[in-house]
Amino acid sequence: GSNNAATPQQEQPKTDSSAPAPADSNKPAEPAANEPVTAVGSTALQPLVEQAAKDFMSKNSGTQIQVQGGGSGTGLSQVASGAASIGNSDIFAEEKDGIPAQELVDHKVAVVGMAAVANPQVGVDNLTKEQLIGIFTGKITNWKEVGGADVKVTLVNRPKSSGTRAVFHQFALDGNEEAEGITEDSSGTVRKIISETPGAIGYLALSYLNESVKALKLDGVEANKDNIVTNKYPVWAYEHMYTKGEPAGTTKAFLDYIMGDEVQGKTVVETGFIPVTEMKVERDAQGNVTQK
Amino acid sequence: MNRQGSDGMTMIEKNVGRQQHRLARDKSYLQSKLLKPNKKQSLENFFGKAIAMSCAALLLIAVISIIYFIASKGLSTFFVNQVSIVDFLTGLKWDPEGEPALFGAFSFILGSFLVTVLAALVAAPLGIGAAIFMNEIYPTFGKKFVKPVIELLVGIPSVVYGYVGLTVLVPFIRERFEVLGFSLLAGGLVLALMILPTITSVATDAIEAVPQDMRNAARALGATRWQTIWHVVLHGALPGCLTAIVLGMARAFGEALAVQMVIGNTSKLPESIFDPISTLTSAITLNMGNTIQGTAYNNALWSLALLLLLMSLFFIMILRILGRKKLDNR
Amino acid sequence: MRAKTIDRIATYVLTGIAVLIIAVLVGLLGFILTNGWHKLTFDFITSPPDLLKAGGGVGPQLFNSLYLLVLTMLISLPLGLGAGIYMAEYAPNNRITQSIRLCIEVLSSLPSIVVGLFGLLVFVTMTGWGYSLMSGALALTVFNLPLLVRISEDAIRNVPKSQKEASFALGISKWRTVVTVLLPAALPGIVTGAILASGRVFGEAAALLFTAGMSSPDLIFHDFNLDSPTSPLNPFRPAETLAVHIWKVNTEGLTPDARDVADGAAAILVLAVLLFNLGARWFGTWLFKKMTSVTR
Amino acid sequence: MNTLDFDQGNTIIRTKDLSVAYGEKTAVSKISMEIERNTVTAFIGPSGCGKSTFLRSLNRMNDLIPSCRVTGSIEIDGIEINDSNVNIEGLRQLVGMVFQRANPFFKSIYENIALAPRYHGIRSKAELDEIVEQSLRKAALWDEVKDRLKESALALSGGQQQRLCIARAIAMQPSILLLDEPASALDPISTMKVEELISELKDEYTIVIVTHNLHQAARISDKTAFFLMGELIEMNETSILFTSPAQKQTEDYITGKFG
Amino acid sequence: MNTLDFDQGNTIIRTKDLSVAYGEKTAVSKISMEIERNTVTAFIGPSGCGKSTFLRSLNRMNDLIPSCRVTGSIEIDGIEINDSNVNIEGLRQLVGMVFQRANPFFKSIYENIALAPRYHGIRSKAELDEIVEQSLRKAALWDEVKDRLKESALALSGGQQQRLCIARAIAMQPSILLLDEPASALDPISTMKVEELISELKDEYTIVIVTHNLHQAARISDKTAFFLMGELIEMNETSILFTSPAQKQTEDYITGKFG
Ligand SMILES: Nc1ncnc2c1ncn2[C@@H]1O[C@H](COP(=O)(O)OP(=O)(O)OP(=O)(O)O)[C@@H](O)[C@H]1O
Ligand SMILES: Nc1ncnc2c1ncn2[C@@H]1O[C@H](COP(=O)(O)OP(=O)(O)OP(=O)(O)O)[C@@H](O)[C@H]1O
Ligand SMILES: [Mg+2]
Ligand SMILES: [Mg+2]
Repeated sequence: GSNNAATPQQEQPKTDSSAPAPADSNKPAEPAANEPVTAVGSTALQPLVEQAAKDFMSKNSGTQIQVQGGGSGTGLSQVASGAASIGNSDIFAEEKDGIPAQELVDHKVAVVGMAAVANPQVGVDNLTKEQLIGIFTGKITNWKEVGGADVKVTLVNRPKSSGTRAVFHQFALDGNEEAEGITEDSSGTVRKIISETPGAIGYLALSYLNESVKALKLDGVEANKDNIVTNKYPVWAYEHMYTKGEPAGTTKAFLDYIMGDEVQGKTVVETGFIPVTEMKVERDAQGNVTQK
Repeated sequence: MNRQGSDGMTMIEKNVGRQQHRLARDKSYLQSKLLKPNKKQSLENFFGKAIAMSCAALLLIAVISIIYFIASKGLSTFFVNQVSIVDFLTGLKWDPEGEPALFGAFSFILGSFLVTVLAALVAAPLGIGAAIFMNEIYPTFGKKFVKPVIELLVGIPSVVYGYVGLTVLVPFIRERFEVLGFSLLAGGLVLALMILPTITSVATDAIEAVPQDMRNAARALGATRWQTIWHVVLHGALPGCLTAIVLGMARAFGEALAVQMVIGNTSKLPESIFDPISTLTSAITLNMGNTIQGTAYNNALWSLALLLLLMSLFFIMILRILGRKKLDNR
Repeated sequence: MRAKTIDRIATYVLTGIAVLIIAVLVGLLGFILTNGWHKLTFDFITSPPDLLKAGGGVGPQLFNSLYLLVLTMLISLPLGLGAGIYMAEYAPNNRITQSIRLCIEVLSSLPSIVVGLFGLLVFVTMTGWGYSLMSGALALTVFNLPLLVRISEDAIRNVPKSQKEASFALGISKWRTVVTVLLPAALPGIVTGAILASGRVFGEAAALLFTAGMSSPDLIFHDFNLDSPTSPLNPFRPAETLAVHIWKVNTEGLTPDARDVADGAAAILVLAVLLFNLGARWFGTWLFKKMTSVTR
Repeated sequence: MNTLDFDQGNTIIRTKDLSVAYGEKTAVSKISMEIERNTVTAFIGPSGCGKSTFLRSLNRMNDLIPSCRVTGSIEIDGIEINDSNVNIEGLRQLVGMVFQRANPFFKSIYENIALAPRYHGIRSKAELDEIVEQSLRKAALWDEVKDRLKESALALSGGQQQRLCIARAIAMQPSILLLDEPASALDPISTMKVEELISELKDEYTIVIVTHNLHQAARISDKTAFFLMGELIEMNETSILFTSPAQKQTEDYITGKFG
Repeated sequence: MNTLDFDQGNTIIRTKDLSVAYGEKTAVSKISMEIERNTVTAFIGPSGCGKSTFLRSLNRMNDLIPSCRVTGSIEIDGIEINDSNVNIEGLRQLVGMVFQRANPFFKSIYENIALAPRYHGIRSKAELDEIVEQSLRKAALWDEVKDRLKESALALSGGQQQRLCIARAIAMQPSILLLDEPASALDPISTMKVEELISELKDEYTIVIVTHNLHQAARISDKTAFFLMGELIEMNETSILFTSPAQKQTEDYITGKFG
């Protein structure tokens, strides 16, 4: 936790803040103490990066990594303008207008899976894609039309600009336009609303699932790690950390650290993501999937 | 009269001497006092004025730069991205990433307007009523207990209001009226609660400022307490009470996080107060972080901010006119 | 005796309003405090948060909130007072003054999120300070200032004109009249206003998301080197405040006790605001007595 | 409404051991006094001796000062006015008051006068107009303000404001009129008019007036009461009190004026 | 005696065609007047006739009222006080003023008196204490307040407050003292003391006093000026003006008082 992050620094105060930190022998790049790194953007990715930064700093005392939220758009804008060293994003830079994607270097650090989630009382635990599209486009308005209880459907959407919505829109709804519904930005709130509102349906990253809501299977396929790494379950996306040009110095050291086993094997899983290293398929910005 | 003064002069001599001295002193003294450009005083006045003026100027600079910033960003929707202003204001469909992109913000405008008016309708009578209670009905209890509690509530962050609204108010509305719960009503009530302290404290100050003499005069004329309150106290405090309402409405208008949590954020026109709505602020907060600066989508959000600014300006104007009218009746 | 009846009804109605408000407010406070009460342990108040596991605290956040408040007040109070004095005593009655007044009203109605975005552009990016306490304090100043100006102006204007006349008739310059006669008499009003303003600053989240940032370095409380990123007093370090923290754990928190942490933080926030209010109130009265010898 | 029960003898106000304290400080101590119907009674005495305080307790204006405690009895027409069943508004309507400092409302001249009659039930515009005119005439203000009845009362000079306050009290048609130095801000001509008015009103009203002007007291009052340090030193027919005071203090005070 | 420079005449204040208007309304019209050094001049006249307005223009207090326009000339000791090079603070220090309504600062009694001397350069505590005591003594207030100098001035009664304001003006050691009905709220004993004080101060100060009390004017003033509707009707030695006024209006006014 954070306590161990503070302790080593307390033991060797200030003196080494000017001197280069002792480099980890595994590291190809050497972190430089006098170069603070800022990683800004996606709030979904923030816990992972923040935890990784803490561990990294405690291993390389004297380095400074600041992790901030602000949203994927902010992250991409800031990294493109040079205001931040790393831009955290839920989506490909190519998908956003106004970002010089060719100047940015993509580091896919994790994969996030998403599931359609409903109030446990709807009486349904599987939907076909047609049914899901029917529900989200507003053609199906009562759960009994899909074999569930007689309750009205209440849609809980993400904002139009949200990366989660974009992924769900593209891979779960096949690009069909969602009907108007309640719109919430944060996963915690969405989960709360779905768990409390009869007939509510929405979508959440897998890390936010718990017993208060029910994750629905899509065409009989459960949203879990095994199905995602093979793309059997298609509703997933990368978490990206963009740099402007190839990274160097501490930035590179930090990105390397995140891609290393320590983070991929532990922190990524703990924060509810799927390690990008375990993926058996690859997907590009246009959505074309290739086997690795 | 012929007692000896301490230095040997008689009283008369002393008096005359003093008078001569005084007169002689007076001439030069007076003229010097009058004409001496008193450096200290004028410097002091100069610096005082300079300090005060530069503070005001700084304020002006801040305001102008913010307005410039918002306006330049907000107007580029129309001048750079070529969105029609009329479509923007009256359009019912908001789909900035669709093909073609649609920027119809009418539902947000209506939502902000409705939720603010609802909040003011609830909070203004309550807040001013509480202010009257604290000053006129039960001052000891009011000032010692009610006022501090109300002031404390200003400090409660809007996220907490939003959270309480989400966990208490929304389920209550859902169960009581068998509707969704996320609604105009919930937003209005949460906002009313949030602006209540503002309205109450400002109205209290205004009521306190009415001179006690006025109350005495009315009571001495046999006016009941209520008549005194209605005709004299409220009459005198009216501009202050209007200010209180303006401040409250301004806060309601600009409030983002709390409203966003309870109104449902549906960009559809509401048919009743139980329907979910969307406001300008919620549209901004939900999307601002996810959009890229300089894109049409982002600019459109700034246009919403600009609209927000213009709409509060509109409210300020209305209330100013109202306030001036009432003042003339004095 | 119709008037008498109306009077009685009005009294009941007004008392009813007061009771209703108190009930709602006490209910609200009670809700926040009882929900968060069990979290109010020394450990929770002093230890740093944990990102993944249960059991983190809000120590740095609490400190950041207080420090940010102090910074903001240090900047905005003199400015607000100065501008308030200008508006009350120096501003000529002309178009410019009218437009300043309008600007103040507009500024006070700006949504805080917009102020935050303005801060992101100007204080964070243009000055190169990054997410920092100073950026946050300046953004809060922008949004705090109109309130302070209005409050100081009103308080000064509410001082009876005869006070000013008396002072001028003694050959006291305008500036000194303002400082020695008007300000002391206006002080209680200004203090009340400053309390209100502090409350808003303390609870503000939206404007800080983009300026002071959403994370805080682990503070080393014996580090007084103002340049050090871990020094609590360094005004150019990022700082997540309590209110922002509530927002963060509420929305994206992954720890199993996110709800608890938010409840506890909210309770602390309410208690801190309470303590601060009481302190400021006591201080205001003391100052008023000190400066005017009037006991109220 | 206004008519008091007249069969109780000629005393209209009777106080017994009346004391008034502000917190710890006693401002009026154990004053017993009788005031007769349709007379003018003047209160004189040095500044701070409690004249205003005593006067204010006669229509319970002191109720409005939280720290103020009144003990002892005040009867108006045999009715103890400090009893809980007394209608305070009715009392104040019967016992009109004009204060030491002019305190017009932040309203038009017309509204200042019309407010009280309207409270007390007069709605017709014509009737109100009539009352406003009559009251202003009686207060010797009509000619000066008749063309600007709709203007703010605060634009009047100090003296005009005070006369407006007198007019305002008269408009209520009280039975007793308490005047706390009503003329201290008036010029001689207005003062004379007010004094005349007071003499005129004597047949209709019982008048109690606080004044610092001993001449005024001598000219207009039937009885004079001399206060000192919260106590009533002497009360007597005005002519007797001013010519042969019974108390040394009274004599000192009266002659001291011209010492 | 021979060292004095008497050739400049004895006039200290000279106004010429002085007019003062509030917006459209002329309150003082074309008044020319001379006031001599070390005399007491009384202004009398009915309410609203412009006495206060005229008085206030002598130390430029009218500058504070935005709508107020002053035309014509006012010379003090030969210096035009409306000139831009005149030091207003110096002027007001020379020309002390006491207002119709007592307006003590919201400060302690001590601070009320000490404020101006301290502002004008006296820093030593002992000296300030001395000034405070002397001023309060002169204003006949010392005995009443000496034990509570640190208490708020607002706790004093109306009369005490007014005497405090006089003390406050005296503490500044002005050359000219403008008094706007300083005694209208005072009891006779305090009034007498103030009148005595005025006579005493005459050798040191030039005093201008507005009063409604013709007796007071007659008792204390050397010259009296009678105002009517913003005009100066007559100004003369007090003894002459009160016994054989030149103008009919003056006579009416003086006798009207006792009509
Ligand atoms: N509201 C109050 N609170 C406390 N003390 C008061 C209050 N009003 C008056 N006093 C005190 O009570 C005493 C009597 O005051 P009061 O006003 O009755 O005197 P007065 O005879 O009317 O004097 P004046 O002639 O100056 O008006 C004074 O010592 C005064 O300081
Ligand atoms: N601030 C002001 N604005 C407008 N008019 C004013 C103002 N002050 C005084 N006046 C008007 O100017 C005229 C002269 O007023 P002023 O106060 O000089 O009279 P005064 O002789 O002192 O009367 P009083 O004896 O009642 O004090 C009055 O008609 C008054 O209504
Ligand atoms: Mg009195
Ligand atoms: Mg006057």
